[in-house]
Amino acid sequence: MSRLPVMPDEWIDRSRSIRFRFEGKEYTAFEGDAISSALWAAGVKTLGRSFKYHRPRGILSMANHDVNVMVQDGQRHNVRGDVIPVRAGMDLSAVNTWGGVENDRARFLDKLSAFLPVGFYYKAFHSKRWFPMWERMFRTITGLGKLDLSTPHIRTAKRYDYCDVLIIGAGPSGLSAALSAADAGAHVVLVDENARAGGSGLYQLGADNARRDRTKALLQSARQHANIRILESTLAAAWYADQWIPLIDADKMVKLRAKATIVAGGAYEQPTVFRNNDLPGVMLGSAMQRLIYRYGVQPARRVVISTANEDGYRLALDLLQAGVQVQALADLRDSIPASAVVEAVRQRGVECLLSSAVYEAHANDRGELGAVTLCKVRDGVADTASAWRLDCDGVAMSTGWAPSANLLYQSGAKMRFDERTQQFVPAWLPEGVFACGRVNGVYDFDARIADGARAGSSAAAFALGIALNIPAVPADSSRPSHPWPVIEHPKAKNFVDFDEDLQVKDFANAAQEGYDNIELLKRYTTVGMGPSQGKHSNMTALRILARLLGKSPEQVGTTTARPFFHPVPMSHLAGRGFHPQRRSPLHGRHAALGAVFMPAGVWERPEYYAQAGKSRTDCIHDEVRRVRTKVALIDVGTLGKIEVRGPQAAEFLNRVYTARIDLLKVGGTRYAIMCDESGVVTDEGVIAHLEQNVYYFTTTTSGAANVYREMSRLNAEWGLQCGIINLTGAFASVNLAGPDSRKLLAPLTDVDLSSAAFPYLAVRQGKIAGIDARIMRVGFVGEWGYEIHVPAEYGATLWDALMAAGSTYGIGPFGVEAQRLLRLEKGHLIVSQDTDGLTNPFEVSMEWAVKMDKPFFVGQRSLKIVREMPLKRKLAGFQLPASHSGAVPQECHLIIHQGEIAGRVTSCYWSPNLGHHIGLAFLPPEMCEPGTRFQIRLSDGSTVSAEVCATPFFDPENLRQKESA
Amino acid sequence: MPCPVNGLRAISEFICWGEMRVSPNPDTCTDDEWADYVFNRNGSPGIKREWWCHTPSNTWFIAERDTLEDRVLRTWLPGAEP
Amino acid sequence: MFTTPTELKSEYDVVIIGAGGHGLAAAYYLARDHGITRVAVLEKGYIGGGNTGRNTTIIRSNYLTPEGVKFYDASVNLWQDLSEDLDLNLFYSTRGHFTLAHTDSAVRTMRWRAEVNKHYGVDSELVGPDFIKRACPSIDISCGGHAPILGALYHAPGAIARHDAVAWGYGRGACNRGVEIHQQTAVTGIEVKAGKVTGVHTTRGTIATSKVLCAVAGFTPRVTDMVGIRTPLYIHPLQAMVSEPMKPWLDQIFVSGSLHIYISQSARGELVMGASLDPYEVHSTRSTLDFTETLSAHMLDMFPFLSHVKVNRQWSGMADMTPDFAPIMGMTPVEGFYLDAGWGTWGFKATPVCGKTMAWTVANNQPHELITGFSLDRFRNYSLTGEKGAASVGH
Amino acid sequence: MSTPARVSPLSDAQMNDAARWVEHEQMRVVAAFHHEQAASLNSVVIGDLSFRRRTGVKGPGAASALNAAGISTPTQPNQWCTSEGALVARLGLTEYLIEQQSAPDAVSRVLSLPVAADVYPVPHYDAALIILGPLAADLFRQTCSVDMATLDASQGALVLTSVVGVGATVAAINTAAGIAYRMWFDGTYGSYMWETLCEIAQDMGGGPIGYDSLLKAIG
Repeated sequence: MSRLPVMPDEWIDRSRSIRFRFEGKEYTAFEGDAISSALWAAGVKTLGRSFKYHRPRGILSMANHDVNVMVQDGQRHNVRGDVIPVRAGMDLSAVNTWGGVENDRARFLDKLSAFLPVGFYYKAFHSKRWFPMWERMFRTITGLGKLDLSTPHIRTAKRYDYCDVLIIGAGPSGLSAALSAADAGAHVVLVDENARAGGSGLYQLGADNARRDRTKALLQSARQHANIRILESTLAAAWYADQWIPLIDADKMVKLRAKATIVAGGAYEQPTVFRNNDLPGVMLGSAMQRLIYRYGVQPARRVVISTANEDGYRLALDLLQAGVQVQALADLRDSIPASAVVEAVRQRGVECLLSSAVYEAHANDRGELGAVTLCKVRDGVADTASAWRLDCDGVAMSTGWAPSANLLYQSGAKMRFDERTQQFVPAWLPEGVFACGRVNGVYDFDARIADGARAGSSAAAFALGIALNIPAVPADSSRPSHPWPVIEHPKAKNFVDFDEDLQVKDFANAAQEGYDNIELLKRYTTVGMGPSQGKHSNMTALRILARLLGKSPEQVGTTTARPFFHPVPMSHLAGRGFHPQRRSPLHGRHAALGAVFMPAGVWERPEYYAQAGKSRTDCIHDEVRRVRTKVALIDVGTLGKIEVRGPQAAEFLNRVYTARIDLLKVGGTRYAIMCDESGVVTDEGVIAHLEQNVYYFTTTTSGAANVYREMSRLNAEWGLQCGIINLTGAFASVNLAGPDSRKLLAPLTDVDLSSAAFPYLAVRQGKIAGIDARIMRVGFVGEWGYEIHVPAEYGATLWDALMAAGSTYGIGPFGVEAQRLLRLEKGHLIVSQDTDGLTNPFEVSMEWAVKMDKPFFVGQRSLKIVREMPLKRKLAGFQLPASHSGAVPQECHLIIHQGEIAGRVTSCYWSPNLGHHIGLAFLPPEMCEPGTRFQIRLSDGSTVSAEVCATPFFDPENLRQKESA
Repeated sequence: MPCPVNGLRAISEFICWGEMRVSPNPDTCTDDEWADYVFNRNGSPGIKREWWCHTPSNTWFIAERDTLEDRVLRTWLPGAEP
Repeated sequence: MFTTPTELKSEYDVVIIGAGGHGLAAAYYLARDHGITRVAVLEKGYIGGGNTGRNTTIIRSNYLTPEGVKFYDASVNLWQDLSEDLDLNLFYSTRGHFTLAHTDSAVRTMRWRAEVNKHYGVDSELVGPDFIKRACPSIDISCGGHAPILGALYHAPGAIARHDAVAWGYGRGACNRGVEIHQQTAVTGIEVKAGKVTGVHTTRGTIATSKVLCAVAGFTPRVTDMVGIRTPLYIHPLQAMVSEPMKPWLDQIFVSGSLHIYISQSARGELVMGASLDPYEVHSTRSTLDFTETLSAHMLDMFPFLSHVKVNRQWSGMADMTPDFAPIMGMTPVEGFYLDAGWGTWGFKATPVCGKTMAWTVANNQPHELITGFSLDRFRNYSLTGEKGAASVGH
Repeated sequence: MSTPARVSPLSDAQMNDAARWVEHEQMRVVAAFHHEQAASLNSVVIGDLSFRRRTGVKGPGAASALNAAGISTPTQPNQWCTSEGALVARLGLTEYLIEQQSAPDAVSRVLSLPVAADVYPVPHYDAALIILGPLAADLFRQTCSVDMATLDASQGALVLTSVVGVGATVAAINTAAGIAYRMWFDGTYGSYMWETLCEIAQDMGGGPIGYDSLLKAIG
């Protein structure tokens, strides 16, 4: 092919030529060329291979529907050649070929096509024995592009944006809509997926400059309008509830929130269905016009036009002006209304045949278009007697359109089939959604501009909540689409869906098999399931099915259109990918002490503190030993911390916890559990009665957010006079534990630490190292200890003070693992490790913490029912003999009794203080007697014998937490 | 979703607790009535009153929502039904 | 091929509501195993148009409860011969299934599941990061540093299949045995006299019958309302999306509970991806942008090289959830009304065994032994079947 | 005993880039960052104001209690005003945040409010930022679904929303350097928030700003 003289609005910059490679050969292009236009200009016509039969394919639409021209561009695969601009140095290859486009070794599949009817794979290769082997073969030839596993994680700057009126499509009707909306005072965003705005107004000209000038005038005013932002090369990828529309450009997604949306996306030209309508050289008429006016490329030298509307004649004039020889113009219609355009074509001596169509295209020796057979055609049936052959290197298909209505469908619009335009048009549109131009069934050029003005002012009126007088739209009598652009052929290869290589007969077969409604047909034939999502195939498929069933397209109905309009890269959707993370105010201190962190929900907590040359276990056991023999410090700041104050604070807590909070004296604390309405244990914590009507309590780390939220909801319902304050982030808290903890703390605080003044389970407020602190004498780990809560901004200062003062006592930090072991020695359970989603308090021997005699608490009524039912299981302590060596039970290993599952281990550790393994397990109640022996099965199938024993395992009388006499 | 206090916000700022349900009197109802209240739901589509929470402000409110169309009809703070 | 029966008869032995995989499978086994062929399957839309055609086709039996494991294992066994059985290629493709654990509590749960699975002869094992890395070298074990993978439950029999074909195969098999499938036929009411089902009202007239099987997933509450049965079912949308086709690179199925994502690569080369349920009740199949954003972000944490991969299409289905994440199957307080519901997000993999056990239950008017743990009255007796017990959160 | 040191919830995150520290209100504040450049002010800069004393109250009686203490309160929910040298922000209907900016000491007045049945103190040991510069609203467009450009500083507009996934209070204020945004959020998200916002700001040609330059900018 050759480049044409400079076109007034061409997208290419002829002053800047660039070099790139395709299939190993080097080519030259101009800046602004699409990959396909550059190759076409260089005379390359076979640009890709088809999905199923690997037939050679060329340009179809030049409008982002050419899915048979997908190339691999380094790490980017399935790059669409018809729209992606060529860049200098690109090294491209066609996807889905075996050994290149030229001689694709998979092209033999085309010869087999007769044996590969639609759905063939459902009927073949399904013996249990052979399928796996066949599947491997099938998978290797499927799948288009190749993924490069070294592609980096790309983080894009995703953002939000806002406007009054969004207009999708910057063609004549969209531009006109933008102007009238903006003039009415609306802030308008006008997007177009093409590299330049203007749409068909700048390439479907029929050699008529008036159209171009009119469009450019509109574009000019839109560009200058203060209220209008024009975004080119930007795709409106979908429509979501509340008018959220993702706008996709080369490097990011913008989530636009519009008050009103106007869909002015125009229409896609549809292929005429005849034998070999897929040969390189056969393309849509609009594709030829795009080549001419956007890229200055001559689409072919000698063209045959297959048409059924005025656009085909307009095309003829555009081709003639571009120096293309129009061999013939075959019009499916039996008669055509007189028009200036038609007259002009006749006067240029173009042979115009009525009731005619291309019956078959013929390939030359390169497998590309070389000639066509034309026939008289009645209702899709060719009169082959009238056949005559004509050499040509281009066929233009210009027999009809389908509306670009995907986003309208997504918005919930109801569409009806309009007989005159032979397309679906909006019958009802949701609030704030508008349509204009071809998608609205308006084709006449002036009518489209008027329709845009109508939609523009309507949308502005809606978005701004003002009244405007809405301009009328002149009647439009054009008939752009032919009801049956399908030419039957005994030898088939008349393609309906180019993505999936579907021919007319495939639909007849499917319908015959009983897949005779549009959804089943779509799924069975996979029509419209390919990357172009049926933009050029759904309408024809629907016409075919309607005919097979003797129904109207209206009765058959369309399939649902889902996001996205065009495929969207995952990196655009993902954006930067935020991962909120919380850190205790002491995080820096832990890091400095060599903490090994473990994730705990959104938190990071020190699992243990690493010591040079020591194993994880040794480090943990050192920490344990320090707690039992000296003094140690753990950060418990991730626990939920909540305050409830007010006259009815006690009443409130009485209702949410199972314990009697109302009996808790000022200065006292109490361990309490919380249930849901079905009586399942959901959370636990320590409640401190700080002052009259002031309660401060902790929740589990993972429960904190939900507990606070649910408490707020409950009080929104109950309306008790109290306030709930979430202090989880506002306070830092540490647990100082060990025999020396009191000696360490005494000099730092003004609080009297004597047992008399500050007994076990009491809470006091005072200063530690000058910091206001809430101090509880509790000990999850079973040592003399203090849980200290201070304002978060003093956390680090407190930590430093305690560590400094503790140095003489050999203080050190301890982590979550050591704490888990220590609490297990005391037989304390951990909610959600030693309980699960169905555990009730009775199963974990918490009767003492559940006051059934209270008037009410959440879960009480259910527990009354559950209490009457036999217990299915109980949590019991167990130990392994000190002599035990070898593999050790782990959490969730099963207890096997008489060959059946009898329970499971929930916790198990080796206790350095007891010298043997201890654990907790769910067992049948009858097996919970201390001394009962049972079998635990390990992962390798071997069993370990364990013995039920009483808890606490260590210091059963809690002597260590009491004053030694 | 229109929060009665904070106005129209992206749905991602909210969590839905579920339909408002009135419990039978725990002291007088039968076990079956209570189990029905605890477990059973009104699962058919329709216009329902649900608890919603605007999480950044921890504002709980009631939303009347058509669960078929996923359309919010109105919202109000507990005890302040319009 | 299907036959489309022209007229709706005035009486059938059994009426099945819903021509999805479950309903059609039940019809097929009623005819094949129990010789009951005077059966009408009523479908308000088209065959397999509900969750059968919307799910992400993962098939596995690595559940937590004994009831679940035995049940789904029976299903997997049926699956393996189903293509030959139905004389239709279902693309049943054994891939191996990883359920990733990113927290120590998740590791505990995976061990629990593995041990229960092994006890019932199901091939599952708790594996470490090295094993995962060997199986799928491209995976980022650290998940971008946000949620390092600590281990996984590996279930070798995990498979995928072509979802539509399952409905078609069962439908065809049922038709060939005399069952009538009536599409575009909606049920408008069910007649109950003295606690017994006596008939069904449809948009095409009334049918007399004494047995009705309800297999309509997300529409179940609307049908149970017709017979006045209360259930714990609540309907949340479950969304999914599919990428453009690409050459095969992912053999296994990966599921991550913490990241709420799962992914497999179909025979066509598309990546089929899903996430967890939408967080509130909706009775339509709308799609949301949030879903594609969150899912993509998490997916890139696990497989960073998917950055340029394009998402082609997203869709949604209505999942009928239960409080304990186990289904509701079998008899109901209304005699002759049988329920096959509560399938939430895992109904597809159970299609064959549901058909078989529900057919048995309908034919014998007593629950099949495999489904006794799934009866509706467990919610009256506070004896839930804790599939959700596995889902208890990390500490 | 000397008054103990306060530590900003952002200090861990600021440590590496901090060039010089100063002390305000017993809290170390970064006076200047290493990679700070004047040009940033033409884009968007982020400053740490956590050192300012803050407290809060909520409850049906909160407003009248504050007024009784001589502190005026905003008339509308989600609005701020200044009173007694403090910024007084009304969060929702009945909750108030009080941040001291200059004498007299409103905060200690609030702290010593008499105990009442319907007034509940809400300690604010949280993180406080200022986001400043012509691209400030743009920064929020990448991190938050609320259009901050629509907040009218002269009306004392503020919003409770979610920024990079963290609950935050954002108020629009007028400064000598033009419109700016104050932001308060849970300090345990401090490192994450600071690192994330600074990274985005740097992509936009801005970044963190030390207290010295900040003072110069906003006076």
